[in-house]
Amino acid sequence: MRFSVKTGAPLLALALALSACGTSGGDDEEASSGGGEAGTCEDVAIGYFGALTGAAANLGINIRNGVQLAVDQFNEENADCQVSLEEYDSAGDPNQATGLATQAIGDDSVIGIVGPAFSGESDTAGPIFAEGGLPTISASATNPDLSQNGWDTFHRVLGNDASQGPAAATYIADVIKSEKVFVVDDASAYGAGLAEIVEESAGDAVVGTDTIQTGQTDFSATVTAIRSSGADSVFFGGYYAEAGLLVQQMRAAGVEATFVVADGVKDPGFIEAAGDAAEGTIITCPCLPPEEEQEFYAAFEEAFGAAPATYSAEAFDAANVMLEGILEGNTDRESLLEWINDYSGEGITKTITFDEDGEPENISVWAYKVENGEIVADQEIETN
Amino acid sequence: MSEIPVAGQPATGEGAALLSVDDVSIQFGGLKALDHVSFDVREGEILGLIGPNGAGKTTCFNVMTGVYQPTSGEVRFAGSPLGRRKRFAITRLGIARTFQNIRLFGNMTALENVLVGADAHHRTNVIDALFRSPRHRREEREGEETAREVMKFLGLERRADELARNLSYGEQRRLEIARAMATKPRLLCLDEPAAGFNPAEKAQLMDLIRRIRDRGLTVLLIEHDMSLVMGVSDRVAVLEFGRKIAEGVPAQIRNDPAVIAAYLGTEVDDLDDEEANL
Amino acid sequence: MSEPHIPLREGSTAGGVPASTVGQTDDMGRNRFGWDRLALSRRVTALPRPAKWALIGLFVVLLYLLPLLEIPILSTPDTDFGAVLFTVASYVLVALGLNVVLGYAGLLDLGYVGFYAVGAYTVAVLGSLQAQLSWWLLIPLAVVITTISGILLGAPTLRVRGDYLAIVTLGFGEIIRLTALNTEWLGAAKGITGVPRPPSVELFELPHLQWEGATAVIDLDDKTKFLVFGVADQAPYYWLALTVIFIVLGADRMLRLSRVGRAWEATREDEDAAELMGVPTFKFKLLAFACGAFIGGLSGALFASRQGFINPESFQLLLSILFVAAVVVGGAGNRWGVIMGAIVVAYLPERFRGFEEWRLLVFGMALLILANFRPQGLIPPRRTRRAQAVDEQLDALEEGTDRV
Amino acid sequence: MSFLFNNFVELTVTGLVLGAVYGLVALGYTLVYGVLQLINFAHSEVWMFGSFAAVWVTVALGVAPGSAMPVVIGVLLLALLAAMTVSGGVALLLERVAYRRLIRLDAPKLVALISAIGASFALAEIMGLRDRVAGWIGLRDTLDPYVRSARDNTRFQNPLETEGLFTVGGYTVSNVDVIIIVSAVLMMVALDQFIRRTRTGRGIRAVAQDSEAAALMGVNRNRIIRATFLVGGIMAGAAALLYLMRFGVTRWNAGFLLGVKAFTAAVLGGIGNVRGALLGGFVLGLAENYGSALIGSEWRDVVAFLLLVVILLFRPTGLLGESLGRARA
Repeated sequence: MRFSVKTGAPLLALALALSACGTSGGDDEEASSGGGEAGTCEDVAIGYFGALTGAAANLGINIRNGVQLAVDQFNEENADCQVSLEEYDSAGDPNQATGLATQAIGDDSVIGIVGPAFSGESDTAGPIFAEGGLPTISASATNPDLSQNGWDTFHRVLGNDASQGPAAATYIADVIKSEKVFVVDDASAYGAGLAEIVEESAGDAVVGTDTIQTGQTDFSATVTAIRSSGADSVFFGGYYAEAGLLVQQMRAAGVEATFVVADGVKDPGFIEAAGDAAEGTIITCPCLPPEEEQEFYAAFEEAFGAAPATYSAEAFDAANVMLEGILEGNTDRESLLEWINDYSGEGITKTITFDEDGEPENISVWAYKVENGEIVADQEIETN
Repeated sequence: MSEIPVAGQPATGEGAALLSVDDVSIQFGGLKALDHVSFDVREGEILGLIGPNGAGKTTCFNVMTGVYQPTSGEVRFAGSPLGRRKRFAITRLGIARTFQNIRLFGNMTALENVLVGADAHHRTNVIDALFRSPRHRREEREGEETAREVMKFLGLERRADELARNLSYGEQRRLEIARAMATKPRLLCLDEPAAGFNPAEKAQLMDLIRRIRDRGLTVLLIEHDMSLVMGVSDRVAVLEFGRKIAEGVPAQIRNDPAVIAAYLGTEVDDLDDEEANL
Repeated sequence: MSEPHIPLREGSTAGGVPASTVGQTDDMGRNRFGWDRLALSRRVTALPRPAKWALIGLFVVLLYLLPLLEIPILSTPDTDFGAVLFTVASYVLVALGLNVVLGYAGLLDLGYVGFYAVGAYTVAVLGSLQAQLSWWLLIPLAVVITTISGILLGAPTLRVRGDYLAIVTLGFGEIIRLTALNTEWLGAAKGITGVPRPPSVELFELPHLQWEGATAVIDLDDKTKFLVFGVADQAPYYWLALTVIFIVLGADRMLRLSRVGRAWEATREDEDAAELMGVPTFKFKLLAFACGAFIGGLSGALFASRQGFINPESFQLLLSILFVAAVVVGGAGNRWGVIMGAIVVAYLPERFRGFEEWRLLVFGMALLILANFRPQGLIPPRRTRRAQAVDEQLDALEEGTDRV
Repeated sequence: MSFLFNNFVELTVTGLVLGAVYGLVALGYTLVYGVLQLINFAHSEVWMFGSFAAVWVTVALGVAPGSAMPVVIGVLLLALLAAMTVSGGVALLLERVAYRRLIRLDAPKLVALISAIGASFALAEIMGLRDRVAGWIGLRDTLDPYVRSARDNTRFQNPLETEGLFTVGGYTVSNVDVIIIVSAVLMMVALDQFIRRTRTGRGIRAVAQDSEAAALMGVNRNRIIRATFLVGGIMAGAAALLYLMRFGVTRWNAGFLLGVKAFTAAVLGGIGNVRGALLGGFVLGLAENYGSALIGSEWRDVVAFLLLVVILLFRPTGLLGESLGRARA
């Protein structure tokens, strides 16, 4: 943003500055440089839909940053096709999502949405996007039911709980060779759904279950239950904040069981919260450990001053699917939707193609391990 | 107030007992606040209840109005025991009271305060109010008539739309009486109505109490101020340390050695006035 | 008088009045009476009846047209205006209900969201998850069940006195949410989808306005179907909620000016004295709770049928606190005040989405500032204003200076 | 049921540890309520700021676990001092910004509650936006270790390593368990003595009994109110460090739930009652643990709140009754 503005135009400058703050895109520059030549790319935006404020803000910001990075890289490479990013901050609240989704379908320049981030807001926003024909790709909503609502605009780039849950159970049984599994969940739609599937898949090996609440910090009763069950592995369905606290309290109480968690915990915040207690934790994730990751990692770190966190890479992939489509000239919703439905390409997390429900077709679930304070790839989990 | 018959002149003698306190004791922890107290309030009389501070006068009031349950003994009103009746039910039976420290509904207007009293016998419920039923309209009309009449009687008619807490001290005292009278009681209990009054106001109050009695109400009066009690009461009962130590017409009480001993020569009146003026 | 903007003007001048009248009068009573029916209010009252009704009618029509007019300053630039209007309307409804409990009867209920939740869950559970009842049946059912739950919760809770009530109601609000969260039969964390929407009757289409600077153009591409309760168009839901608000306002007025309203107020002012004046205070407190629950449940039921989906996340403790804030910020005890408060709490954060992350910080500070510099509420009850005027007069006399 | 009995000692000790933290935070609620009859809703943020102060001290000193004992003790004492100072300071700020004007105006209690709620939102958000604030004043990079991941959990690197001390009923009681429970009791006793014996303490009691009479007797009410906030804040600061020693992380919005629980504990014990606060904390902590053990952790808050309702129905002024606060007629 330039501040060497001639006198006489301060008001205009202020207005520009304000709107630039609002959308954080290259929209204005393009407009002021008298676009027009860009032709097909004029006035095209993709949206990020999810929490940026409120209790779930950190997960949302991870995703937004992934999208932001993709858009910035795209705009840098394609000077004649500038795409702007619209943010729809739902605070993860299904109620706010309704108005924002309605707003999004009313804005003709927005032709694709990365999101909604969570399953709950997807439930209210999904039908609205379907009605407006606005294609969406979620980088994080894993509730299996979402793809079964008949919303033809719905897609996601990560495996749902139904694919990840059995993989986690397989790993626990075949690799850890655990005979006694204790299953804990955080009563969230994501965590409880996942835990239920793991519980079913693990069958008789389950020696106990408990449910905690998100936001809770004292898990002493749960830790006591784990210990007295004699479990040699603990599966936790939930997000990294509670996972960090739980594993730390387990270790402090002398519980040595292997801690197994899913993609909601694949975040530096987990290690930050758990410290040394995180060592040896197994994290399953329906995402490949790709070679490109290094490049993505570096670019992300440079742009946002922090390592990519949960779902950042998925968001980057989701945005790139749309951006490629825009570059190919699909600058309205209908053609972009078609583009996404037919898409096939290499993302940094997986090879991306969608089945007719909008689910990713190639789901490979990998196990990661925390070693020396880093989350590193362990092995691919065979699922059948 | 046409429903309340204007009774004949004072029954200094043998009226029927309207309220009987029968061998009532009440105990708080180790403290006996009332110890086997018995007395009657007779229909149509003004009974003064006096005693030094902490003698149990207000406790006695609280037992009569259902605030406390007696540990033993019972209170009968118009022949039937109060038992474990709720406070509002006792008010509906016909006992109303004022408070030693004024307890008006400060943020309601004077008229509304009195209307709350008049509502004691009303039956309007949510449905009536929502649909403005005939019952609602009848009770509103009747309540307002009662309230305005009582306020006029107490000289408050011009203050009807003031907030209670904006009235002067004397007006607030009278408004408390108006509110109590609007419940159409047979027995009106006044808890130190003269507290904080100067002699001229006290004289007016004495006159007022007599006029209330003349409307057919029985009055039970708790007072510190001996001259006022002696001047207005038909009979007087004296409490000390939770026990009744004397009962009789003012002249008897004035010469009762136990009463004199209780007050032990202190010039109660003067002392009271000073306290009140603080 | 049923125009919200009238008392607003009246309230907004309240600060300056006492000072200007202190010197003029020795009859405070009459003066206060005069002050009470101020300027615009008096002028409107003085208008001939037909003119008054026409004015009120015009205002009501304007309220209904809001989502179509999309007036630039009012409209929310970053989210759908119709949806915001619905949210505001449901907050207004909730605030009116809580005002009965908190403003009239003086009971601090920090768990009011519980009733909202019961209303919403009744519609969702019986309309989608466990049964598929008709919407026409669901709404009365939701209201009845919420009212009953209000009585069931109130019966033990209201025996607890004063401030203890706050924490106990807060507890019950949380118990309701946690029960929904942990009970499979109620949808647990996943929530409930496919909540029935109100039945639609398509009568005609209404175009929206589009604004180019200060000029409005009728936008024929953007039309609302009257009266279709669809997925994307939020205006019909707003109209439904607004209509319910008008009905509730009428009922509120009827109750307020009756034995019931007086009994509530007397209980709020001095519970013991009220009881001794023949008010069965427990019964009336319970009644206030039931009335509050009724309105809260109705609001929750509308919310669920607009949303189509509910989950326990929508009924956080924080929401109860926002509801209380709406009532107090607006002026507890004054129905126009609490409406203003609800608008502040629900509308401002949506209108000023541009603040992004700073939004909640600004909101917190706004609450702090409002509470400190407008402690009587945006539109305090008329009686509070009057009493305050007297207090200020007295202060001014004592200090020998006029305080504004 | 057998699970509860088999692990009774463990559930009891961990419940008491949690209860000690609740109790110390509850003291702040109880003191302010006793003196002003106001629910100091923002007290949870006083605690939260203290917890960050303690974290920042350890970050600044960068002491690794397993250092020599004198170093460990020194660091912990410094962290304690920082937490108490910051919490006390925030409490005073709160009194100044959210309460003083309203107290002077004798505004309705509800308004003070809203004022406190607003202050609570603002304080929590400031902490959640601390990276932005740092950027704003141009110190984002300098302050990075203190402000990064502002919306996320922040870990407290406890210089004291957890060690088992002795084993009872199958549970090894750790040094941290003992430190927390003993310090909480000591702090409570010290506060109790302070209120009984010192001039300020007598002033607090006098104002709590009858504010106007106290003023007539020459007690400076405003000074006493400030002292009350300060003392409550200091206790919250101590609670913050103890909390971190046990749970290891804090967060911008961690205060809210803890505050609700602590307030529940204060009411449970009898609000306005200093001893009641700690007792209420212990009872609540135990109830949560036993309840979780009996019917599952998802119901722990339900158990806690039901216990509160039941106790208030049978003892309307809490377990020990109101003592600081006046008995209202």
